[in-house]
Amino acid sequence: MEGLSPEEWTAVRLSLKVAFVAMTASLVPGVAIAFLLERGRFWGRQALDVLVHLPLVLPPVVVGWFLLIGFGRRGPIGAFLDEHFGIVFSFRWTGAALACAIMGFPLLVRAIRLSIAAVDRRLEDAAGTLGAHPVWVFGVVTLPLILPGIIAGMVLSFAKAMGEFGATITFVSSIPGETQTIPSAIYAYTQVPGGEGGAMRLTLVSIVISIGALWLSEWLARRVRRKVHA
Amino acid sequence: MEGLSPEEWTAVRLSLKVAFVAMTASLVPGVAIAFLLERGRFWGRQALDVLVHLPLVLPPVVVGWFLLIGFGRRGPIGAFLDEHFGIVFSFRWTGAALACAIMGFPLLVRAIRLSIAAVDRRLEDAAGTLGAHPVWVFGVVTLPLILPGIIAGMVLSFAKAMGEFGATITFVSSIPGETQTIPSAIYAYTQVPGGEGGAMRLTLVSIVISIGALWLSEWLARRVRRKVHA
Amino acid sequence: QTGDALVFAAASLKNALDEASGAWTRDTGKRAVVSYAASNALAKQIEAGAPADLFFSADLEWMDFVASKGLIKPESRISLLGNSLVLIAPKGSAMQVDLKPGLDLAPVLGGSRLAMGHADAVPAGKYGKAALEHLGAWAGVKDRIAQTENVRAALLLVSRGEAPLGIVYKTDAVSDPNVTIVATFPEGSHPPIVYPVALTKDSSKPQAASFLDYLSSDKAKPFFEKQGFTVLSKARPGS
Amino acid sequence: MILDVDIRHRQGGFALDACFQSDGRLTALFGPSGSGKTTIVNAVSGLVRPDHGRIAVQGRVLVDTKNDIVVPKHKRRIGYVFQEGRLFPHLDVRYNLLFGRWFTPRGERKASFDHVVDLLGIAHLLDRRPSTLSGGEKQRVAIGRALLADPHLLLMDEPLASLDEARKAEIYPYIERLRDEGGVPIVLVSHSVAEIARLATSVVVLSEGQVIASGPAAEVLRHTGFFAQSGLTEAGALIEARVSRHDEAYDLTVLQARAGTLSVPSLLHPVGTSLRVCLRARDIILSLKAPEGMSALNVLPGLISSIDIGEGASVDVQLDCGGDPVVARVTRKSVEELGLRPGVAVHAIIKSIAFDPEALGVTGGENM
Amino acid sequence: MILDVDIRHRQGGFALDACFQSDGRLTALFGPSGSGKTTIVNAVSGLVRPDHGRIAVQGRVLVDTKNDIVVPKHKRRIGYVFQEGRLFPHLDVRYNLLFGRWFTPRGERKASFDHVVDLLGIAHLLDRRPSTLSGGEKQRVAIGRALLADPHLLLMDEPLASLDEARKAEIYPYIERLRDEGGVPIVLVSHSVAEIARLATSVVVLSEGQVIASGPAAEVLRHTGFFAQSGLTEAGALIEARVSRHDEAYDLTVLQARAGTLSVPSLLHPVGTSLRVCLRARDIILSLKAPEGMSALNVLPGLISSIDIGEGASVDVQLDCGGDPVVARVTRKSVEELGLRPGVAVHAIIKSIAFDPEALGVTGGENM
Ligand SMILES: Nc1ncnc2c1ncn2[C@@H]1O[C@H](COP(=O)(O)OP(=O)(O)OP(=O)(O)O)[C@@H](O)[C@H]1O
Ligand SMILES: Nc1ncnc2c1ncn2[C@@H]1O[C@H](COP(=O)(O)OP(=O)(O)OP(=O)(O)O)[C@@H](O)[C@H]1O
Ligand SMILES: [Mg+2]
Ligand SMILES: [Mg+2]
Repeated sequence: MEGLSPEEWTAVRLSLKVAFVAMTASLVPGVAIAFLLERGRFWGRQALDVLVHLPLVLPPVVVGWFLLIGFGRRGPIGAFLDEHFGIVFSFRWTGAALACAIMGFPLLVRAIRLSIAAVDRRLEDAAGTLGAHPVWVFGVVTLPLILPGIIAGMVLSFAKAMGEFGATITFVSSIPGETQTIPSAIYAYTQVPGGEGGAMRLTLVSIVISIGALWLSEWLARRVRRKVHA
Repeated sequence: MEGLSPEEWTAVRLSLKVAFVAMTASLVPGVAIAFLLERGRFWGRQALDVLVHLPLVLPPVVVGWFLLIGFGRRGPIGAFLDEHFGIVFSFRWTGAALACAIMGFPLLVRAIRLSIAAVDRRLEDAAGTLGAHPVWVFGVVTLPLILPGIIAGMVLSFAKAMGEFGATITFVSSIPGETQTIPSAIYAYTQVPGGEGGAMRLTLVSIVISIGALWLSEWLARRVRRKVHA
Repeated sequence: QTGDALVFAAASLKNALDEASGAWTRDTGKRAVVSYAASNALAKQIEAGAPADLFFSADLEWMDFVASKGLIKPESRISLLGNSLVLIAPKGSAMQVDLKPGLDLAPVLGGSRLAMGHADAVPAGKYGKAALEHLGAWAGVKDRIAQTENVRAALLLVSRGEAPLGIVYKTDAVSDPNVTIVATFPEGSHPPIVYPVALTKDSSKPQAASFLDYLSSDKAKPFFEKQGFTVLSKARPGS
Repeated sequence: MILDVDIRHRQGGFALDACFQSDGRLTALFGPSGSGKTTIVNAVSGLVRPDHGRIAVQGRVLVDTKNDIVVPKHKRRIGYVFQEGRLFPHLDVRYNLLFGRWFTPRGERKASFDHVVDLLGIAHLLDRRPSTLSGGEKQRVAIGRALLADPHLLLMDEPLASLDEARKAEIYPYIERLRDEGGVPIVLVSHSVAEIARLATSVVVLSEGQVIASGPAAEVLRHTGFFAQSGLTEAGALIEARVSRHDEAYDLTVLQARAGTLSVPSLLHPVGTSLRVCLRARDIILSLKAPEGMSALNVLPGLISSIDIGEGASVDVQLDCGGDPVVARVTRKSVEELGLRPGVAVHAIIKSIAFDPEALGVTGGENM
Repeated sequence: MILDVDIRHRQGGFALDACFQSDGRLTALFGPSGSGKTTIVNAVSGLVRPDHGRIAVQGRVLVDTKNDIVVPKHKRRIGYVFQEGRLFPHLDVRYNLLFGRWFTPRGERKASFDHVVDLLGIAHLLDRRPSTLSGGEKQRVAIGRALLADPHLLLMDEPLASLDEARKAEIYPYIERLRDEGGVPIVLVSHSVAEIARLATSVVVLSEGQVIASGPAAEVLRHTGFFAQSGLTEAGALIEARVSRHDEAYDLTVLQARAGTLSVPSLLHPVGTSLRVCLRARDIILSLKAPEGMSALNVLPGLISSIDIGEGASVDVQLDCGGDPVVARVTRKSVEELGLRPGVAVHAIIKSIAFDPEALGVTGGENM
């Protein structure tokens, strides 16, 4: 098997960037929404829960289609963001990151929710009696205790972003150097007779990256676990 | 919006069947592998971990393609299973269930792993001193304690199966009444002029089903949690 | 269902085939079950032993692929439908483009993108690339195209106003009220757009052959033409 | 009033209906398992929101359900030593100890880290994680954590139950100092009457969610009947005494009370220090004549003021020894044989050795 | 030999090096916090695998690192009452209690559910989840769970620390019966010398991971020095006595020991029952003459056999009272003033009231 072409390298670099940004950007909202869903008792909680799960339930193409309608240049949210903040998603790598973040969001949120549910609330109470405001309690007690869940959620989000294709290509199409991630490149290979070699090459790259990411996450998780349980 | 056509009903029923079977069938291996990955210290653990995550990392089409190569009638595993056990996946709804199960597997395993990591091992020790063999300890202590994670994993697996498209259509095509699930039907609608109505209709059905599934899971989780924490 | 003909057809044929097979069932009482997916996926599935009786591809390439593996009955192969390629813009666009050699689309696009199917993967994309190359415009827009997973997505991009121009089939363009056809690519600018259909090698069901006959008959013609396809083959005597 | 509690609360089948005031600087909550001690302490700390009622600490209203006042727990400045530790597993011992300090206004950080660590004997544990500590070590860290938050009220739920006597003996004087000098009022849940007798200035006795007795320690403890159900014989009189001299030859310290002089094993307190002395009813022998040739060094003459005949073999004889109330618990048989009755002059005999460290506490002078 | 432990184990900076044998039916582990008690108990139960050494229970080798024998914990049939409860949160109290029973061979299910539930006073809790229990209630359920597994050895790690005296007084006799009748040897970790004095037949004293004393309870306890570091005055002599009659008029029971007769608050044991009586050194007054006109009912004449002068004010005077060893703890001053020295005849005076239930335990007759 030959090495990667410069175009493929571009796709690999872009995929890494997109996956990393998608993962990072969804972290804070992910934790916040996980917290709301797990602990909150508010009107519309159920609706929020469904909304978070939708990207999982709907075919990716449909998600991409909704994104296009909502976040496209002419979409209500897209137009608003463009006008007021100069944020443009359509045909940009940021759009790919948005699509990946949204597709990975249910996975991230679930992992964090599970960890939040496992937190011993008596410890949070104890922190409260020691004078910690609930925000601090969250920061210095809850957050460190749910780190394993956050790490797991990040792994899932990153992995999903590495493999996401349907929503991304529908939303921002496949522009080499801008939105053509590894999956889009693989897709192109699978669409031509005899393209298996190229597809396999990129698939292997994906696998290698995921090995690296998993290894990193396990290492982090071990460190965290040692901190908590040793 | 009109009601669903008989064909669409067939797709809905099939999707439910496929998602349910995929979820149910992956439960036991999911728990076993989650346990191995979380607790085991064996050679090849890392490789198993990567393997479990692959369906997430790779574009669904590639997974479908691997399935076609491996589990197709002419594929090594497919041929073997057909010959010795009479199990046929290719172009059957069982194949759709297999594809969905595999695509949802990393999600299921992660959720269960997180729960296993949160189990207080001192309780398992206590059960051991009371005479329970490790297998029993797993059954009567660990398993009930990880139920929330199992439920979360099942939700994810089911939801993923409801939305899975790329791997399924690549592996078993989209044969009405046999392998045409809701997402494949939606896809077909999006490929022709005037199909938006049909696509929206089925999308709504998907959303309704996921609301039902989420509601059910929350109800179960509440019961379990009440059992454990009340 | 075992007696029913199983048709593997490109997804873009859904509307026409649904109507045609419905009419056929009404006429004859026999049934055809159609699995719609991308042509390449269907071709690979046939390679992997899919129980399909009929393969209706959206381009020649994948039919040739299947044929080269000896998986179809060559004598049954017909190039049934044709389509043409058009340049579209969002409705109300005042854009004027003359599709003749020496074309330069870059200034027309401004800072924006030309939407079309994936130039190496999607049939419409491949035809579009060939046409633009033929007109000498490819080099100028190569870096400005937004390649989509299928031609419908390219249509959607233009229809939503994300892209000011797009290249799609005429069949798609006419059906969408939000786009206008700016120009039609000349016939000779790209390889002929052909939808071939053939019986698979393993097909033994008489219904399959009769459905193929029906599709190539005059009776089926209106269903295809209604969707904007041109029916290429001479009508055969009805079944 | 330091502590003013009047709450009603339901928890499953358990109903708490507790009303008591205490102006003691150390209020002991005493009662059998499941009587609602932890529930009260939780309500004071803000972990449980009582269904109805009012809680005020040093005049500050923390809860008043009528007026919809519920001060959030992090604003109460209450140090809580939990019955089950609750150390933060992700922080090492040092940061567990310092946790409350982060949230204490700089000017109010009075407790000295080094001193508390020393006192609790946990200096060698500072870099360890809670999961590697033994049961008693965990409990000590939990005490330190609450102390170092410089609370305005300290709640201790059986803090010393898992500690050995030597460690307790080291911690008691510190708690006394906190109580007397630091101005930090303390609520102590304890099963040990000896502990209560030594430390408490007020006692609240609970039973099945109800307060069955409350008041100054000296008074509540004198009525050994409250503790009868506990099978205890630790109750007795609390009297005040002053260190009058140290007898270094015999390692004894001589105390002066109104009742007379008491020799006890030597104390480190300087001459003049006020002490509270617990004269346990079970340790006192009554004699009609002044004894001779006996090893017991302390003989307090007094008059019988009353005799409480209870059930069983024992009888509490209340004496007035020069103004100090003294209770002796003797058998009914002795009462009859010796002809004890109110007005009879007797001698109360107490061994010096009976005054173990648990029976002697320092007092601020007006703690009883 | 019931228990034969010889292990070395490292845990972080803590090194355990414990070697002791015990053929006592109830072996008490005593030592300050962090001295390694829980670690030993964990090693016996199989939760900790010692680095080196050997553990045998009633002749059955559970661990022998030299021969690579490590019996898995579920095969040891050891009932363990943990220091921290460890109830199963997903099971209600009833199923927590019955947990061990599922894994006990049918023929060996001897403990009666109703009886244990009654004894521990947890009948009203059976349908509750552990998270709704109070601290003491949890501990009682944990005790019940271990008992109902019908273990071959019972390990109890400070099981009674969070229980009130009344409850303890109810549980003590049961533990005694287990020890004497059930044939279930017990290892009890306790900080309370009173508890040990009442229950233990053998005592192992630990300090910083080392065994500093071990042997029959009567012997170890007589040397109050081991407990000096614990600031304790509960130690004393254990003697055997027999119920000789009940004096119903005064609610007293008269016991006959070799040392003489003892009147104690009435007991329910029938005449003839063997008892172990703890004569706490701190409760005994020595008198040169037989006392008169005094409320103390018990006077045991004896000869001073030796005098252990320790540090501080107190001195342990060892007596021989008709063959029973008795220890009195008095001040050095009294020793000098009364001219006490070996060979002198004295009277040991003890109040009846001093014999609270903790000081009196039933014995199988050869438990000391
Ligand atoms: N994982 C560990 N790492 C380092 N030290 C440990 C670890 N586990 C226990 N220790 C130390 O071992 C010593 C003995 O612990 P152990 O639990 O046996 O004490 P203990 O006698 O039961 O004390 P306590 O009465 O307080 O429960 C303690 O000093 C403890 O800090
Ligand atoms: N969630 C609950 N549901 C039902 N009953 C409860 C709940 N929480 C506590 N209780 C009951 O309330 C009573 C009082 O509990 P509390 O913890 O205050 O007792 P306590 O006096 O601290 O006892 P201990 O000395 O055993 O710790 C107990 O009988 C307990 O069973
Ligand atoms: Mg409590
Ligand atoms: Mg311990």
